[in-house]
Amino acid sequence: MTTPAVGAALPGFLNENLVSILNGLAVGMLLFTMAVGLSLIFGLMDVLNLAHGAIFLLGGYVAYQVIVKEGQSWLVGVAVAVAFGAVAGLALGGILRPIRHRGHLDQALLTFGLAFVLADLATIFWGSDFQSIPSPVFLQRSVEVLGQFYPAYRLAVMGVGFALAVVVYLVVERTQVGAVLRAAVEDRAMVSALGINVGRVMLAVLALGTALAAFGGVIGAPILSLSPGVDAEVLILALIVIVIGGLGSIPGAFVGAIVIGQVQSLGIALVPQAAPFALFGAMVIVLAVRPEGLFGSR
Amino acid sequence: MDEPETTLTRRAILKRAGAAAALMSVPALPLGRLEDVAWGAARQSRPLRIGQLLTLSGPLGSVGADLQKGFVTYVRQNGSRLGGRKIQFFVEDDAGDPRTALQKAEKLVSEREVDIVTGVVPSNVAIALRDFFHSAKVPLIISQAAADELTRGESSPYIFRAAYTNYMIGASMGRWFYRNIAKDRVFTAAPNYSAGQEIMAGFVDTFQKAGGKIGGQVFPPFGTVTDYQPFLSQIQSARPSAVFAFFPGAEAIRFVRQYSEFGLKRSIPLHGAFITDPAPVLNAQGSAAQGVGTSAIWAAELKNQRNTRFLATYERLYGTGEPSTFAATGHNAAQLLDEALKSIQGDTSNKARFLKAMKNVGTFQTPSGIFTLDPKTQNPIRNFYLRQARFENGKWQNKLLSNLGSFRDPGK
Amino acid sequence: MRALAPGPARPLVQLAVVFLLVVAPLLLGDFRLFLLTEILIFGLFAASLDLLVGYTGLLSLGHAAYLGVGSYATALIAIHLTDNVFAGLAAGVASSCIVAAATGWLAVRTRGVYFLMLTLAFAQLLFTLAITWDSLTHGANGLPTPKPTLGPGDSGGALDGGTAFYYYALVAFLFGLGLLRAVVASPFGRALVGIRENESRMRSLGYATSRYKLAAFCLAGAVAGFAGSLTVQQSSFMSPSGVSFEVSALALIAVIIGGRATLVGAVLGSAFVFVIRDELSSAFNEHWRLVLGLVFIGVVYLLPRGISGLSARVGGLLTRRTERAAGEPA
Amino acid sequence: MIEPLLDIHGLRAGYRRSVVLQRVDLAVQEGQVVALLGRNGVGKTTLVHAIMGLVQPSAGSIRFGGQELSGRTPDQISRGGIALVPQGRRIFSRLSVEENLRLAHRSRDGRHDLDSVYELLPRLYERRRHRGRQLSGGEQQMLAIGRALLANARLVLFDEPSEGLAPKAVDQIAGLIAGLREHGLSALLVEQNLHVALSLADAVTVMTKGEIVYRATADVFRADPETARAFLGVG
Amino acid sequence: MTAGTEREDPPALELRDVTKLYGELLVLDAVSLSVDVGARHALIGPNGAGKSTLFHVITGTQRVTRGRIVFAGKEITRVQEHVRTQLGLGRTFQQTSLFDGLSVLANVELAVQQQAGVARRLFPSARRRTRVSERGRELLSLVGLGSREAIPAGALSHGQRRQLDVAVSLATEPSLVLMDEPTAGMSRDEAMAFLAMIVTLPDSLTILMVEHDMDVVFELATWISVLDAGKLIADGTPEAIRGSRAVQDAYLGEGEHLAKLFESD
Repeated sequence: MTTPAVGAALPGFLNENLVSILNGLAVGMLLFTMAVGLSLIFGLMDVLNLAHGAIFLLGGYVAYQVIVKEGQSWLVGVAVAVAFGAVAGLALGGILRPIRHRGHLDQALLTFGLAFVLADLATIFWGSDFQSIPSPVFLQRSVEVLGQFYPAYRLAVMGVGFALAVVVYLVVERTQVGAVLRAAVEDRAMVSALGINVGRVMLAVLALGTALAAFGGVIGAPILSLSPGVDAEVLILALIVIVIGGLGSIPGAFVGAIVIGQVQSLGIALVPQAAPFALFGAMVIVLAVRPEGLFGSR
Repeated sequence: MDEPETTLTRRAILKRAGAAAALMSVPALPLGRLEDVAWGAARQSRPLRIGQLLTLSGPLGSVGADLQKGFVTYVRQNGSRLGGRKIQFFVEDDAGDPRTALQKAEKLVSEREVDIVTGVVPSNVAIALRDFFHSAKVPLIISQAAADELTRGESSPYIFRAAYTNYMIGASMGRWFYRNIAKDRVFTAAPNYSAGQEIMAGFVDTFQKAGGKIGGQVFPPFGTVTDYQPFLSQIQSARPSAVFAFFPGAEAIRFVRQYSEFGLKRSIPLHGAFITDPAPVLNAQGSAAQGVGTSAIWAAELKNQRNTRFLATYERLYGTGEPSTFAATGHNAAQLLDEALKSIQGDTSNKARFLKAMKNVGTFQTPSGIFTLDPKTQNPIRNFYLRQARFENGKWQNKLLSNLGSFRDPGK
Repeated sequence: MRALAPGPARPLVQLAVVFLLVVAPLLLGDFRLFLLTEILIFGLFAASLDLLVGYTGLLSLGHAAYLGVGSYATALIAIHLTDNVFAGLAAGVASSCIVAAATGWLAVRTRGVYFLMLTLAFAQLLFTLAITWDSLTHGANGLPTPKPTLGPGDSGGALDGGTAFYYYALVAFLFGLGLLRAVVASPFGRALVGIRENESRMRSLGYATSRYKLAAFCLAGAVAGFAGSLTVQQSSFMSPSGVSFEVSALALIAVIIGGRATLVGAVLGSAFVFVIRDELSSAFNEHWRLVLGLVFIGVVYLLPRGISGLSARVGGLLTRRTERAAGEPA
Repeated sequence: MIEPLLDIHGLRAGYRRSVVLQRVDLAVQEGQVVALLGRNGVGKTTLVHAIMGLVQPSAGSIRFGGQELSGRTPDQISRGGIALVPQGRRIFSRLSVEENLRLAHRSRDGRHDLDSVYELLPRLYERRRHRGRQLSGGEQQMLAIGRALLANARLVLFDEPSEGLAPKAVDQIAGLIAGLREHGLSALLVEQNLHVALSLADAVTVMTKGEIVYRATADVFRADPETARAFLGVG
Repeated sequence: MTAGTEREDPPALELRDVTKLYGELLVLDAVSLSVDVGARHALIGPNGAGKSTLFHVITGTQRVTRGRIVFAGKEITRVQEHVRTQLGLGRTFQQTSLFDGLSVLANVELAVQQQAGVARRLFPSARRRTRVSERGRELLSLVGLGSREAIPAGALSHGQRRQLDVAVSLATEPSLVLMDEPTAGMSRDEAMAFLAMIVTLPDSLTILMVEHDMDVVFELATWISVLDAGKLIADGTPEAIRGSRAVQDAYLGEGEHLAKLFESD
């Protein structure tokens, strides 16, 4: 039912803003790697992990150490950083354990303190200068997309992000492990009564979530650069993503990440001065209209 | 310009800070060994108390460290004295925050009772401190922060500059840009805060005076942009002949890299102020910075006797790598103070006389060339140099290309 | 019971503390006095956060927003209208109260984690606004402001010099803290504690709990704005860093370390934070955050009631043991 | 007499401050179905939860197959050989029928596997792709029972299996349990519906206010309607 | 259909065709009943009969799908929960809902101050405050907790918590108190002590309780309504209910089956 005028305007808009839209997707996918773990951990354990941003940053630094300082390949860097993230998650689980019974605000406070400590530890090891990881050599070029140049690395991030979203979705929706996870979100005691060690499931999800955050730190490093403060920046963005998408929902994290990615990119392109407000405005509107988020259930 | 960053790793800074602390924490430690101790006692018994208000932590931490290293290098070259007087350092970290800086300034002045304060990295810190030093009547030698207004409407008889103003940085590139890069349809890009606007105003001023025409300007928000793609798209669709840009630190890394990644570098030449400076920024940019020209008040390759000595002493004291331009302005600040003190035999007991000596210190040779303090603005008149980012001897460097000439701030 | 029980022998201790504060200028150098003034002002700010976090059970991560609004309002009044301290205070309190009402209206409808995120988001928004609204806030460069004056108009009785300002700040601090104490001891304050303990029951008792929470939010915002006014009047300067996340975070840390729902704990916690930051910063290099973070974690783990709950805890352990032994037959 | 499969002695348990079970003694022999009767709120579900480890007893012992259960976690107890068909079914509403079943299928070498359960409950096979929340009450109860079967447990705890079901579904579920009984089911059956309970149980236990007040074989109880009225009816 | 229609006073509470649907599920099916002023009215029925839902729609935590609720002559069908409390509709909770961190007295005072209209005051007079405390103590001694006012509510035994819950409810000066399974989880002794306490409450107070313990119901109730599968199946004096075949069936299973069950022996 599009009128000719609209039909003509749409490709024009797309043409002008293609790069912005692509970029919004790349940024969104980066945010997704952060947000999905944050959201899953909250859904399963009722823990808002405010140290998630610090783990993102540390993941990036670890990969920087491996790739830039030690001269190893990207693959090794990613592997070490992801392993680091997983171990950090296990450690976090151990640290949270003694205060599990105290309710989620005390747990949020503890992770808040951890974020403070981790961020400072990062400056001890890697300084307060910004560090950056060069993108893999074969991605250090621009690709022509519909007549416009676009960095190959960002396309790769986008691809990896989408692939990750699909994998996470499939694992959670289609596998036995995912079924355990979904069941545990719904009724932890009943899962336990079926003979499944729920404590171990929660640890695994923590480790997975933090490993994803660390992975996000690695693939984000060539785009964002690593420096103190990046941790809080991404954490706040990821929080907004999951508030918009709905706490505990994977499709929610995905859609929220895309929305925030576009606000960050297309928003700046169209209304540069209002972009920061659009970010928070989106969140405030969602909370006012649908307090449980777009995909939240409560 | 005020927010660039450096190469140093945290560990290196800690190590150096340790060394510097050893140097500074013991009051009146004879910095230059025994011979100086015996000689200096004559003139004034009390050592000169120098407060250093620096940004030593946070993203600008390495700038403060470099300023201080340059300052200490001069002091060591000069027999651990300034104006013949023994000196005592009191260092405070303002973390780049104006409010912290005010508190630390209060501490230096009222608790440490310093005679003079040097340092100050970010412009906003300098602006915040202006009234404090003006009403406390304590001389301040700004060795980095470049906000124009401190030389113009907000000038103070107590505030001197050893570096430059933002205007001068931009202005130094205008004529060269017109002659060598492009004459019209030139685009500018800088963050939307005072340093960005002032540098661009300087550039536009001299560029237009030379006959150039500006095609457009973008000012992305400062400090909140992680991705310059929307602005790059805007520049690209305007099809300019060349771009003159200024971004500090992390923003410079992102801007220059994205400029290359989004394919602008293939067709639109990029030059500017500080966008490939200092070394860590350039290292992070790598090939994206290839060929980018920037102006600076100093370059390691400058062939003069003072520079040779500066480099040698710096190497002896700190070992690794060559100094940054911030080390050079730190060095300038120490020399400026030394020259003024010499003219009054190191006697600061009469403040009016000391201020007058500072104001009229005149012209002297520095590692960065001829340096004149303009008595009208208490701001230097000095040379700027064009440098270009290149890969040489296995590393990325800003190589000296030419002398851009001497520049001054017009003042009020 | 932590919220409602006044300890025994308190008046004597209080009197001694007030006496020490009054004679402090005789004992301290200029800079120490300056620091003490800062601690009092920040302590008042942290105490206002305690009204939300400790008493009402609302964990706010963005309280700096209201401090910042008060600061900017005071700075702008001082620059454009009058140097008078009271005009500045009035502007700070009024504007922060209005902003708190506007943001609180939405915030108190949410709970727990959502509340935390909303307050954080509002504060980030104001921080961004402070940086980008150049014509009003002078952006990152900040606003230098004239010294406040006590008299009418711009001339009379400048509050210059550390001691004069210290006494002014001390009076303001005691007034602010006294107000907060009266509030938490009042039926209204008890209702807030009731909401913290069991909001749904409060509703069933006939309390319109959202309205109480909003009132608490506005009150906390107004006192924060009051502290913001004092901050600007002391430093004669305001910049976006005064609205930054770190300010909110430090206040929260002060409240938790000092002990929730005590008000005085928030002030003690502030003193602790400042001592770590300013005095130990040389000893730990610039890694005072690490030290502070570790202390904070330790407190969350081991001392849910903070420093000020420490002595009570030691005493409480003994009495609780005996009580349990008596109360439970088993 | 050999040691009972489940042997509970002097059990005391509750939630937070309320003690729901005062002092409970109860035994289930191998191959026996014991019905636990009582009005609402007397602590039947708490007893089931205590056996399953979902509530920690404060005193007394629960022995199962010669092993002490108190102090163990629900997953350990489940793996030890007790399965629960909980009150309100508690099937996972967002999981498909098949996922619900697979989740419960822990021991691979037991009598029941997915195929045998589908054979026993063809309705579940028809609906295997549906989400739990799309099932009718009766189907949900079948699923809950199917889940318990897949645990290949030695003892099944049924908590109000007929509650909230249409009469036809009640008959189906009762028929299902009766069929299992033929194959040697050992079970503790908490049931409000006296008819269902008596048609399935070998022995009857009645609970009031956290205590067992009556114990008899099903036959003896059936012969004594006055007792039934006194403990369970109105008045 | 209810006894209340014959009286002249307006009933304390009246439900007219109250219906509640959860999606497709009919939980309450046109329930109409009235509670007389001063009655000790018990609501009983087997599990899943809809008692809790009925309770929730009366207190206002849930909304009815259809029908009307009239309280003391005023329609409250769409009135918010806290307003119902202000109108005089008190309640106690099945899971006792107290302020565990506060003292026993403070628990009651929170309710008293709201009722006395001083809750919003920042600076009430000393006289007002004393009056609040006095009234609080009065209520505590009424429910038999006079000696425990200073200890935290969290340290009370289960039965005492129930007593405190009643005191808190009474502090709202209700004309009608809804009690949700007040003796659930109590030991026999605790239940009897609780019963003795209820008996001492003033006659002007109307009580509507959901209760499973038939001993308690028949000891206390002046009127009983029986709910089964969302429908009101019986409504009458304890004697009438005790003899009702329908009620027996509801509790023990369908009559036909039951008869067979016991006849077969």
